Amino acid sequence: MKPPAQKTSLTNLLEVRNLSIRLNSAAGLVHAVEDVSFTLQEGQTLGIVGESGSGKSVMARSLMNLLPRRAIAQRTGSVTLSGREISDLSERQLQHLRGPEIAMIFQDPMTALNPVLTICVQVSEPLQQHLKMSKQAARVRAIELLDAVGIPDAVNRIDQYPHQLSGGMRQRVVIAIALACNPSLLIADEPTTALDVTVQKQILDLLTRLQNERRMGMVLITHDLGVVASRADFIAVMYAGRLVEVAPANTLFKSMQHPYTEALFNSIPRINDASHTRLQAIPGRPPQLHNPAPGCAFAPRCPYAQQRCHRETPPVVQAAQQGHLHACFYPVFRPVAVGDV
Amino acid sequence: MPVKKHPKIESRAQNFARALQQVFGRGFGPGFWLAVVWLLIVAFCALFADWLPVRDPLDPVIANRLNGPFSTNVLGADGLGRDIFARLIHGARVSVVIGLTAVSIGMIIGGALGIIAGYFRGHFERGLMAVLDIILAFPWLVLLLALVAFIGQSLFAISVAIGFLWIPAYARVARANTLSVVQREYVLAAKAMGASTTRILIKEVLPNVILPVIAYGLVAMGLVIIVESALAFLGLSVEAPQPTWGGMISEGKRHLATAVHVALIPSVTMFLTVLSLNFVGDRLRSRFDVKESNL
Amino acid sequence: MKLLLRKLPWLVGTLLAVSFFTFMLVSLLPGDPAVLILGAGVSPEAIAALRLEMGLDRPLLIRYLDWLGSALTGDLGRSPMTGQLVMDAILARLPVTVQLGLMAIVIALTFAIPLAMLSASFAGSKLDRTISGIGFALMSVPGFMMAIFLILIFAVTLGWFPATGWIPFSVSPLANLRNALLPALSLAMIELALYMRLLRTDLIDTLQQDYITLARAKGMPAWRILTRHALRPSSFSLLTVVGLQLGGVISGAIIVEEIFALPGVGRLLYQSILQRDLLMVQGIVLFIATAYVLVNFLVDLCYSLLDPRVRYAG
Amino acid sequence: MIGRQGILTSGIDQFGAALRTGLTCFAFSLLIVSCSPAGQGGVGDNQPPSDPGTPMHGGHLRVALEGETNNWLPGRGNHVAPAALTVAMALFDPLIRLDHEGRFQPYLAESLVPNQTFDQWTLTLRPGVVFHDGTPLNADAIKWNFDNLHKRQGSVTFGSIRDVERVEVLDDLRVVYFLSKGIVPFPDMLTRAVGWPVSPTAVQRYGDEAGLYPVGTGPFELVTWRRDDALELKRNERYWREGLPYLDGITFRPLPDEDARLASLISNDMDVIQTLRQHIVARLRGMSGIHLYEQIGNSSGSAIFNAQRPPVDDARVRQALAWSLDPEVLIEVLGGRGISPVQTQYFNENNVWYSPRAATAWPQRDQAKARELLQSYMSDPQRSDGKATGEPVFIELMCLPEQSLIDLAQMYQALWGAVGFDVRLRQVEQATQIQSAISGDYMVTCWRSSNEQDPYIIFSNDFGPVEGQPLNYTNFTHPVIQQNLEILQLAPDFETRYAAVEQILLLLAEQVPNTWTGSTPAAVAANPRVRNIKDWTFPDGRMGDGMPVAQVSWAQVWMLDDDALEAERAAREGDE
Repeated sequence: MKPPAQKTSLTNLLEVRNLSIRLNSAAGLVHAVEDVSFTLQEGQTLGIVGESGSGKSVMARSLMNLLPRRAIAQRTGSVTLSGREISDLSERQLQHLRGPEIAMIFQDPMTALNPVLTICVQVSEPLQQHLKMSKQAARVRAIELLDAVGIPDAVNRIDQYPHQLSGGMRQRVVIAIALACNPSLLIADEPTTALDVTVQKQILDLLTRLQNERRMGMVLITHDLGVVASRADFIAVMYAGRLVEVAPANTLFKSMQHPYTEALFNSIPRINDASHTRLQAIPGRPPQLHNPAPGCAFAPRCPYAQQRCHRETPPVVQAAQQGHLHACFYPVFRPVAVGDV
Repeated sequence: MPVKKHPKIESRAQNFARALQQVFGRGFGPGFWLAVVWLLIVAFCALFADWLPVRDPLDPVIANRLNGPFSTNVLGADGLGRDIFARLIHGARVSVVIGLTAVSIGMIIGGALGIIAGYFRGHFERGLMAVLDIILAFPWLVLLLALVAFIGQSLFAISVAIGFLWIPAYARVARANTLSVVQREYVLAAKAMGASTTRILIKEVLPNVILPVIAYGLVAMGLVIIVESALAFLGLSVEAPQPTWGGMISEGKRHLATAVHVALIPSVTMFLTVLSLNFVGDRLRSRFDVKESNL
Repeated sequence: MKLLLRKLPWLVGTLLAVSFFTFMLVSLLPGDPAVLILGAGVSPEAIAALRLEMGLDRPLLIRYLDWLGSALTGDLGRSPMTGQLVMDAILARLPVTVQLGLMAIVIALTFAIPLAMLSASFAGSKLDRTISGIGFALMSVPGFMMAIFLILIFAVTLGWFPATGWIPFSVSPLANLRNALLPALSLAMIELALYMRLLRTDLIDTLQQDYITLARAKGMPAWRILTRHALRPSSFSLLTVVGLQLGGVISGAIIVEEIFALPGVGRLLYQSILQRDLLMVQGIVLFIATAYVLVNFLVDLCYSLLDPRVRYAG
Repeated sequence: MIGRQGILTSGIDQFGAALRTGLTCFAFSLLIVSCSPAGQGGVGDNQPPSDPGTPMHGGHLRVALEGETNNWLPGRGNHVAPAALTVAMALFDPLIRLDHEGRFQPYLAESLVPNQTFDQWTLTLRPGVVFHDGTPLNADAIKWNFDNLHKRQGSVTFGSIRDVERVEVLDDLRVVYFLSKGIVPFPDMLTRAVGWPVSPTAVQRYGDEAGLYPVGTGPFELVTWRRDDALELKRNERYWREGLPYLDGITFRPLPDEDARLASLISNDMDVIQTLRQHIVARLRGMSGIHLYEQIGNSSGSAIFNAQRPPVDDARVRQALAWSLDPEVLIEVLGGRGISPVQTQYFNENNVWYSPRAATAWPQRDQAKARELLQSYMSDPQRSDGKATGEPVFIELMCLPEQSLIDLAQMYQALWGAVGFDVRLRQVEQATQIQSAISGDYMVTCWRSSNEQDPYIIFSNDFGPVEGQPLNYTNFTHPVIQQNLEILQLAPDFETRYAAVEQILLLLAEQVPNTWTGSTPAAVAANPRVRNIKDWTFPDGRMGDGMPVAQVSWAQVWMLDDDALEAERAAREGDE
C-alpha cells in the first residue's frame, strides 16, 4: 500500500463521470448502471464489490466499450482513459487501445479461451497484432509470459489446447494474454469466482505481484468483500447499478456508512468466530434491474429504511472523511459532528 | 395425496404457462402476424372450400381454355378451361390435409420414439438412432417413389408416404428435447417423489417436448408442401382431377410459354404459403431454442 | 486411428443393414421386370422363360445373399434391360452427379459462409434481416421450379448458358462448367439457404461466448475474430448437416438431371425405377446409401480436425 | 443480460425481404416469358423450301429426341418408340420400306418374291453390301439374325414373327422365309426391327454388351454412346448407296422434357428436334427462323376398353362412352384447336385404307344418344356389372402420369361425367400399365396406337383370338373381323382388301372397343440450314413415305455451310 501523498501527484488514469447504461432485454429496459462516477490513478487498485446482478460486469465491459452495440439502449456520462473519451472512439481506434492500454481478465477461465486454438495462438495473437512481432518472436515472448504467470513447463504447454489445462492454469493463461502488451490498466472481472479456494489466493497474489511490478492501474471486481479488503486502495460498493459507497479501503472498514456495506461485511465468514455462529445472510432478494421503483433500491431489504427511503433516491454525499462518499439518508456510522473534522 | 413441491422448483403448470406466454407474448413483429393471417386464410379456404362461392374446380369450360386473369375467370382458366381460383382454393385443402397428416404421422410416431429413446436411453436409443441413420442414408425421393408404388396415389396414401419420411427428423427433435428436459430439476424431483414412469412421461416430459415439436411442425409442413409438389412434378402425387398446388404447377408447365399464369399463380400461392410456414415456424422455434443442428 | 478401429464394426453393421434394406425395398416394388423387358405383346410362356432366366423365381432371401455376395466383389450384376454392367453404368455416370453435387455444395458454401458471417455480425440489423429474408425465399421455392425459372431466364431468354446437355470435363473444361452451372445452381439454392441459416444461428451463439469477448478485449480486428475465432467453433453443425444433406442432394439431382437432361446417376436411377430395372435400381441405391454412410463416417472423423477436444478425447 | 430479442423483433423486414426477393424473381420470369420468342404469335415463316436445293456434303448434325432406347440390338431393344425408330434409320437399313403410295418396296434387299400360296418368300440381297465392321451382308447373316435375335424365347420381336417358322439359305445372297400360313402382307414384317440386319460377328464379339455397340449396314456408324447423354455417329464410308450419306456425322441426344428440347433448338444448342406432342407442334407453328416439317401419321391417342370387364363388356356402355366424347375438345386439351384432324378410325384421311363411310359411322358428339344408351343399360335388369337397375355406372380410367395424358384423362372424365357416368381416374406408371393391359386387369386405359403397318398385321394383332394373341389388349373379337382377316391375309388385290378393311372399320365404329382423339402429328423442326428431312428416295428414285412418326431418313439429309446459306439468302433477296 502506497502512502497517500504519493497518489495525489499522479495523473488520472481512468475517470468515470455520471455513467449510466440502459440495456435492451426481452423483459424491457434494464437499468444496468446508474450514475456511476469514480477515478483511478496509475498503480492504484479499485475494488468494486456487489452481489451478482448488481451491474458490475456491465460496467466493467463498458469501460472498454465491449458491450454489443445493439444491446445498449442508452448510454450517458463519460469514461476517459488517460484523458481520452472512450465513447468518442471508433471501433478501429478502440482496437488499438485494447491490449496495449487496457486489458481485461474474465470471470470464467473455462469459457474465456477459444477451445479450437492453441495457447500459443491465443497468447501471441495480440503481440503480433499490436506490437507487430513476427510469429517466431511472438512465440518466444508468449513462453516468457506464461513463465511469468507461473505456468510450469511453458515451452511444452504452449502448444496445447485449453481443454488440456486445469482451471487455475487457464486463468493464468488469460492473465498472460491480458498482460501481453503491457497495458496500463487491467480490469479483472471476478477473476477467481470460478476457481477452487486454494487456487483463488494464488491467482490473486499473482495479480497483486504483477500489478506492483508493472505499476498498472487495476479495477478488481468481486462479490467478496474479503477479497478486496487487503488488496485494493479504494473500495466501491455497488448495488442495483449504483455505487452506494466509495471510500479508501482502510477508511471503509473503519466507518461503514451504507447499510448494504454493513450487510456485506457481516456476511464474510471470520476465522475467529465461534463455530456454529450463524452467518448473517442479507434478507430478501436482489432487486430486478428493469423498471426500478423510485426510492433507494436497497430500501426493501434495509433494516433501517424509513418512509423517505421508499420515495426518494438518496443522493451521493460526502461523509466525514476525505474521499468517503455514500448514498444513504440514514448512514450507519454517524460522525459526531461535521464541524469536528 | 397431492405431491408437495419444493417452492424453488418451478411447477410443471407454471412452466407450461410461461411457455404459452412466450409463444403468444409480444416481440413477434408485424411480419409474423402477416404470415399468420395468410396461413389462416389458407386454412379457412381448405376448411370451407365446398361452401365458398367459387366455381366448380372440376368443370372444364373449354371455351375459357387458358384465358388470362380478370377475363372470364378471376385468376384465369387452365389448360382444360377450369377456374384457377376455384382450383387454388380446393388445392389448399389437399396441401393442408397432406401437410397436417404427414406432419402428424411424423410427429406422433417419430415424437413417441424420440421421447422413449431420450427418456430410457440404453439399447433402445442406440438401436433407434442406428435405424434412423439407415433410413436417412436413402435419398428421400427414392423412398417416396417406392412407398407411392406400394400404397398407391390416394390423398391418404401420399400423406402417409410423406409422413413416413418425417419420422427420423421428429425422433431426433423429440429425443434432443427429452434429453434436456429429463435432466431438469422438476423431473428429477418428480422421480425422487416416486412418480411412475408413465406419469412422468405424460405429465412432465410431454408438455415440455410438445411445443418445440409443434413449432418445428410448421417448418416441416412447408417442406411437405414442397415435397408434394416435387412428386406432382414427376406425376406421382394425388390422382387427378383432385386439384393440388403442385399438380397445378406441373399442369401449367406445359403452357409456360403461352399462358404463364397457369403455372405462375399456383407457384406464387405455394411460395407465399411455404414462406409463411417457414417464417412462423422459425419464429416459434427460436422461442424454444430448437437448434436446426438437432434435426 | 483408434477411433477408426472402434467405429469400424458399427460401420460394417450399418452397411449390411443398408444393403438388406435396399434389396427388400427394390424387390418388393410392384411391376414385373420380365414383362417390361419384353414389352407389350408377348406370350405368358415367354415371360415365364425370362423370369426363370433372370432368377426371379427363387426365394427372396437366397436372391439377397447371392446379390450381396457378388456385390462384395464389386459385381452388381448386369442389367437385363440394357445389357450394361450395373457397376459400369454407375461409374460412367458418377462423374456427372458427383460434379453436380460438389459444385452445388461448393456454391452453397461460398455464398452461405460469407452471408452468414455478415448476417451474424450485424444480427438484428436491416442487412441481417434482408439476408435472412433471401434465405427464407430460397427455402420456399421447390428445386424444380428454380430449375425451370433458371432455364427460362438464363438459357432461353438471355442465352448465356445452354438449357440442356452435358459435355464431359475431359472434353472441354470450360464447356463442361458452362453446362453444369445452371443445374448446380438450382440444386445449390435450397442448400445455400439451409447452410446460411444454420451457420448464422451458430455464429450468433458463438459470438456471445466469453472467448469472443476476450478476443475483442485483446484488440483483435473484427474480421479476424469472425474468421479465426468464431467460424471454426461454429461450423460443427454445418459440417454435420452438409453430410446429412447428401441424401437431399441426390434426391434433388434426380429431378434436376431429369429437367436438364444430364447423364447422371440420379436420372439413371429414376428411369430404372420406372422401367423396373431392379438390378440397376438396387445397385444404384446401394451405391448411394453406402456413399452416404461413408461420407457421414468421414464427417465424424472430420470433427477431430476441427475440434481438438474430440481429437484428444478419442 | 445481452438482449437477443433484437434478432427476434420486427420480423416484418425479414418476411418482407423474403417476399420481395421471391416476387421479384417471379415478376422477372413473367417478363421474360412474355417476351420469349416462343410466344404464340400466329403462323411463323417456317415452311421449308419446296425445292431443297443442291445437296452438299459435310457437316455435323445435332439432333434432340424425346427419348432413347434401352438397347440398340434389334430383337433385344424396344424399337417401337419414335425416338428409337429414327435413330435406327441412321444405324440400320430396313430390308423393305414403304413408298409414297403405301406399297412395300425392297430397300436394302434387292427383291422379295412370294410363292403362289404366299407362305414362302424368297429374299434376294444386293451384292457387295457390308456391315460397319466389314462383315459382308449375305444369306448366312440374315439367317443368323433371324435365328439368334428374333426367333427365340425372350426376344422382343418373337411375337410379331410367330407365323414365320424358319429361314433357309438358298445361296450366298438368297434366303427363303417359310411361313406357317400364307400371308400377303408379309413384307411388312421386314420393315421393322426384324428386317434390320446386324453384323453377326459383332454381336458374337460383344456378347452381353452387343446392345451397346450396334453394327448395322446403315449410313452412319457408332463412335460412342453415352447413355442418356449422347449417341455419336460418323459417316459410314462403305455405305452401299453411292454418294450417301451427305453428313459427316450426327449426334443424337435424348431430351425428354418437351420445353427443354424446344429451348435447345431456340438457343441453337441443337440443329434438329423431334416431337409428337400437339402443344409443342402448336408452338412450333408460330415460330419463325426454323423449318418445320410435319406429317400426320396413322397413330393416335386413344382410350381402349377391356371387352371382358363389366360394364364395358356391354356394347351399349362402350357406345355411350364413345357418343359422349367430343374429339375437338380432346384435341384442344392436347394442344389447341385444329392442331390435328379428328381421328375416326385406324387410318387418317391421307391413307390408302381410309374409309369415308367408317368416318361417318364413327360415334361422336351426341350426348342425347349417349344418355339414351346409358339409360338402356342402367335400366336393364340383366346389366352386366351386377348392380341394381338405376344405379350409376362406374368407370375406372387408367392413365400414365404424363401431363398431357393426365389432362386428357381429366377431360374424358368430365365428358363422361356429363352424361351420367361415375368416373374414377387411376394413375399408374408405365410398368404397371403394360402389365395390367397384358393381363387384362383394367377397365379403360389411355393408350397410344401406332397404325403404320399393314391392316392385316394391325387387325390380327389387335383383335386376334383372345387366347392366342397377347396383343389383343381389348379382348374384343368378332366373327366379322375373323372373316375379313382371312380375306386380308390371302387376297392380293387392293380392291378386295380395301372392302375387307372397310367392313372391319364399320364394325369397330358400331362396337367401339376403343375410341380415338386426334391423329398424332409428327413434327421435326430444324435449323434452316438443314435440308431434305422428309423427301427421301429409293435407290431407283421412287419417293419414300416421308417421315412417319418423325422417323427421318438421315442418309439423305444435308446441311448448308455458311457460304451456301449466305448465297441462298442473297439470291432470295435478289428475287425480291
